Amino acid sequence: MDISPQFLDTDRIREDFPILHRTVHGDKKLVYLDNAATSQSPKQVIDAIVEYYSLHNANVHRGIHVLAEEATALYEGGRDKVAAFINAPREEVVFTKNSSEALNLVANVLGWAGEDYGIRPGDEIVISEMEHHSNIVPWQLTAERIGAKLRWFGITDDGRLDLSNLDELVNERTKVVSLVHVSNILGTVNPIETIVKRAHEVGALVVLDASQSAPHMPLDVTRLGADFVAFTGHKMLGPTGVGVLWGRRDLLEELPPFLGGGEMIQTVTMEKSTYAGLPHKYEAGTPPIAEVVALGAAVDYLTAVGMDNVAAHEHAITEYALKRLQEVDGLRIIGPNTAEDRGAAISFTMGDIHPHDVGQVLDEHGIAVRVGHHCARPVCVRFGIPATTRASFYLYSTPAEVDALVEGLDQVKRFFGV
Amino acid sequence: MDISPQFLDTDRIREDFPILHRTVHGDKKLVYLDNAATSQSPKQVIDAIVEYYSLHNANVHRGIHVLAEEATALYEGGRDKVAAFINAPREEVVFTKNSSEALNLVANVLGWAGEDYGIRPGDEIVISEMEHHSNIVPWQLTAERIGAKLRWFGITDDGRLDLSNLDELVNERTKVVSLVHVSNILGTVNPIETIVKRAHEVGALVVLDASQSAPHMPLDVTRLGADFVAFTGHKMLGPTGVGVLWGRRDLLEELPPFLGGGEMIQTVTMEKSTYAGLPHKYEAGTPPIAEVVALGAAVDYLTAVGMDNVAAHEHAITEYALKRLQEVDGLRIIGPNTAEDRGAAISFTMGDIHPHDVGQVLDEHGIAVRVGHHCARPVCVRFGIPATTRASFYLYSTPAEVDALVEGLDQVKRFFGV
Amino acid sequence: MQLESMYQEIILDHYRNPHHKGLREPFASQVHHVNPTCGDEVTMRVDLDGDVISDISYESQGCSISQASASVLTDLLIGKNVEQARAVQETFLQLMQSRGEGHEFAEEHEEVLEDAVAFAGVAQYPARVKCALLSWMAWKDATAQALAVQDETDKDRVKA
Amino acid sequence: MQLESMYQEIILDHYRNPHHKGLREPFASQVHHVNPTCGDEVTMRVDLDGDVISDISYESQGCSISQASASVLTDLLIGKNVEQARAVQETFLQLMQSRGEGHEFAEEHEEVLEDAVAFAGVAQYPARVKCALLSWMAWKDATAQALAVQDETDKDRVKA
Ligand SMILES: Cc1ncc(COP(=O)(O)O)c(C=O)c1O
Ligand SMILES: Cc1ncc(COP(=O)(O)O)c(C=O)c1O
Repeated sequence: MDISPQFLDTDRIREDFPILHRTVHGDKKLVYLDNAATSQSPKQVIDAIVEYYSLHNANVHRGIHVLAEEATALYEGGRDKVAAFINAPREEVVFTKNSSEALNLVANVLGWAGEDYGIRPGDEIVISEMEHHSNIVPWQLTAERIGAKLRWFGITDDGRLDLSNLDELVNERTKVVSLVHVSNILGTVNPIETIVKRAHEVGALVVLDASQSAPHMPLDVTRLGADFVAFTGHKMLGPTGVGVLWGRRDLLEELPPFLGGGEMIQTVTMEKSTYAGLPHKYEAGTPPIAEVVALGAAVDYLTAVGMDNVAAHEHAITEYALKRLQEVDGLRIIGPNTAEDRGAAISFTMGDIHPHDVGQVLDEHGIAVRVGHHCARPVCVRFGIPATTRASFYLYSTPAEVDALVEGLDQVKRFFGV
Repeated sequence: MDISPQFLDTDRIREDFPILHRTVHGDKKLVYLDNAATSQSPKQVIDAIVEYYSLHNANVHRGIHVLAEEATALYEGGRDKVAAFINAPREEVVFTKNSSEALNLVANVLGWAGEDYGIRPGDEIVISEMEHHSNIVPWQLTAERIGAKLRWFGITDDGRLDLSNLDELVNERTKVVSLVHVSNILGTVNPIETIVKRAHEVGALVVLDASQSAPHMPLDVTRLGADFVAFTGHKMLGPTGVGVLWGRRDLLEELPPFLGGGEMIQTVTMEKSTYAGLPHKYEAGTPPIAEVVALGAAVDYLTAVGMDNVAAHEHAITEYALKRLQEVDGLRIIGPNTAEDRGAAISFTMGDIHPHDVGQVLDEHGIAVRVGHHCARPVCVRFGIPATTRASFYLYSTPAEVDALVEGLDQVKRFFGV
Repeated sequence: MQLESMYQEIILDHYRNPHHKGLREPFASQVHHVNPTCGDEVTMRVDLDGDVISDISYESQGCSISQASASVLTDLLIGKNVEQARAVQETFLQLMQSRGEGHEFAEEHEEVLEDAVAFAGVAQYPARVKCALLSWMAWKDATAQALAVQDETDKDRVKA
Repeated sequence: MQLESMYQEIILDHYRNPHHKGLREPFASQVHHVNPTCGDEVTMRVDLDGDVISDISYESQGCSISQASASVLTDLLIGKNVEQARAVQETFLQLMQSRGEGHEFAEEHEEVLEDAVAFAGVAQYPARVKCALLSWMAWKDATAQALAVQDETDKDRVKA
């Protein structure tokens, strides 16, 4: 195959990632194609963690000693980096433990909110059939507690959001539309502009689950027009234990707090407390300090490569992978089968061979894919399949890894005698 | 001074802690006495993080490839270690992001619960005046949402829990008593047995904030008799971004879930979801994987030293520090002034010199203490002081560091001309 | 190659030609079990004749391991009395929890496990152990329910 | 020694002998500000005579930096008109945000800052910047409120 100019210099990039040099099952080279589940971290991120604990570790905000000042500067510096990464003011960047907490935060405070934004009995919440469980269950819980109604967009046969009933679905009773930006199972990139336009027309808020977009494409929350955006550190070269909620300042200011405790208060008396300004109002307790510092390093890494370049690389890989995979006999892509408006997660089935068995044989050859419903069971139900095998790529993925996957699938078929 | 036999071999221990070898403000040796805010990590913990990201990083539970199996084994292995550390079955150990989330979790699910345990309008919640804000604000929020009544134990002049009105305060209307085990500002160790006995007599649940006890003494949740226990990784040699909620199995099974999302479900349909078994029911989204692995390493470290030995060491240091500090003219201990039933956090005031100024001068000499209200403002109000200076010790603290503190305080007085 | 240790010929045979598959009447109890991590599902019916397991029928969706496991289960348990069957189930559970020692354990208990010894290799793959156990857990549950129903009926008979 | 760069003699003098301390009448507005990270508090009153700041009085609780800062503030702002005073406040804010460049900035703006140049060293200690700014933020707030009250009164007067 010939290397298209849009491919990144993966040889150089891969040198930064220690784990990509390990072997599995004896001497098999690791082919890591499970990036939609979690990404790997470059040594720059790991070093940031080591340096933090070895030199600067302290609790933040409340101390005047050197370590506390350094830790605070590093932590708030991480916030500055993330804010710049999504083109937001720093006060609008709230750190959570993961995307799931960010989405639960919004679902809860909208449930508790007063007049203006509060979800009331009979109000409607709109999600979609292609949401990750983390953008389904929080809304089910809120809807049930309040007596609001949960509704959802369907999916077309080619894995796109079914917008045919947009105007009926999103209506004057709709209080909030919470939607995945890029599906982690189908790979679909959703038309956010259209949704935002309609939602704001009827006065509904828009929450965007950007867990699969923030790591892979330039994300400008100011231009997107959504009201809240959630994403997670471990999918963007960063550590576990940290997520991000971006929210419009006026909303975050008006809405009630989520978790209560240290850091998020202004004054506490036994009778009553007042809350800190943004973003601290939404950060109760000791924050994920080392994690934010490391996420800052991850953002630096991505920015140095350039998010446009990351997106172009993944687009090229996706294009190549879709082409190669569709040459495999009996393989059916679940999701869009072209690379247009599509992320680099590709789900498929292999005739009657169960994804577990596909994944097991691939693993034996060093190829790490994910199998199952990918925390998006309604999509499997929608397509009448028990599960899928999913290969997902990132900035360090190579066309050679796509080739390895395709060869691996041949082995799968041979093994099960198909 | 002569070294009592109960002191640990701090020379050897300190070798494991990279940060204790750094200097500050030029060539001043770091004297880290801010352990109640956060502890430092030994290289064993830092190495566990590096190894995790460099060799085993993957998302847990859902994968069948090698990395996913390894990461899952490491993560669940961390749970086994923590469970053994507090003598609990592993299913009862839930990982949160910090103590604050653990306490908020309980306050929220008790607010949402049905008949048996649910807090109803008019019910009473009992806390104390010496709670950390993280054990005040969640209950204020829940009480306010539900229309329940928040009540509290007072503090005696010598910094002990005032139990004189125990039987009136904890009564048949009491649904839950949430209490700090060891105060982070006063150092007081509270008489949990007495409280548990009375609370269970009237059918109230007991929540224990063990943030300052789990790191410093043997903690056997089975013997303690409380219903929930919360603590936090970063105060026990572990990383930021992880906390622990232990809960009695029958309660965790019966109570509703807290955050919704991936990992915590059994089956999801668009209409309705069912929830996973324990402990996963309370762990929504990608958990703090590396953090739990590192916390496991921290627990290994503490166990190797022996929690009895840690407690004895700190008792000896506290005894020595209380003696030396009370020799300083104008110094007033806020909290018990003997080492009996007392943790190793010692708060004090220095005549009219504001704690900020005390802390600043100490910092200049390399001595890191915390100043302010230590997220326990009601205690400062109770004692009619704006703030305190707090020195807090851990297993690596030495009598020589106590001496350095006392000398530092002399410098403070000299500097402000007192 | 390690794969062959998991995918023994016996397993692949049962997978390709499952025994006793399909839901049949009569039955004393029916249960539906799901493996939440991967979405495998089984619907299982148990019928009793006194304390003898007269039939086990099932519909299932899942990987080769879970399919083959259900098939082997029916071969092993149909015709046994409840006590014997429970002993087999218990032994199979122990096999699955034996981790590195699967093959030794299987050898020791070959008489009880029969075809199920083929699952010794699966024990080394924690993520797949749940697949192998799905139908066994369903069977345990269904049998307990069938016995409870029988108890009720007996009581009614005594009362009548 | 670095400490002396923060605790200038001027600051310690103002701390030991604060100017204009205590709450006085009359006043056009009163505010209460708190520094949540350390618990420092200030209650501040502002009185206006037209657009001239005729009095600033205060009660406060806090460290030497916050105490001295309130004292210096009253020295600098009492007697100035609102516009001039705001310019001083703005310059002091910039000084506090100047980090490493505090001393250069203070030198450049010595005419405006007068005694407040002594705070140049504080700018290097982010945790203490809030202490120094507490009373200045309170003053800004109180003055805005006093002007709003004046506006209301003027309108009432016009209406009457
Ligand atoms: C007694 C007590 N409770 C709760 C907390 C809160 O812990 P975290 O900040 O890790 O949530 C702390 C520490 O800050 C504490 O000392
Ligand atoms: C689309 C989508 N939303 C939400 C999540 C949840 O992220 P986390 O597990 O970090 O909370 C994920 C990843 O698992 C995802 O892919």
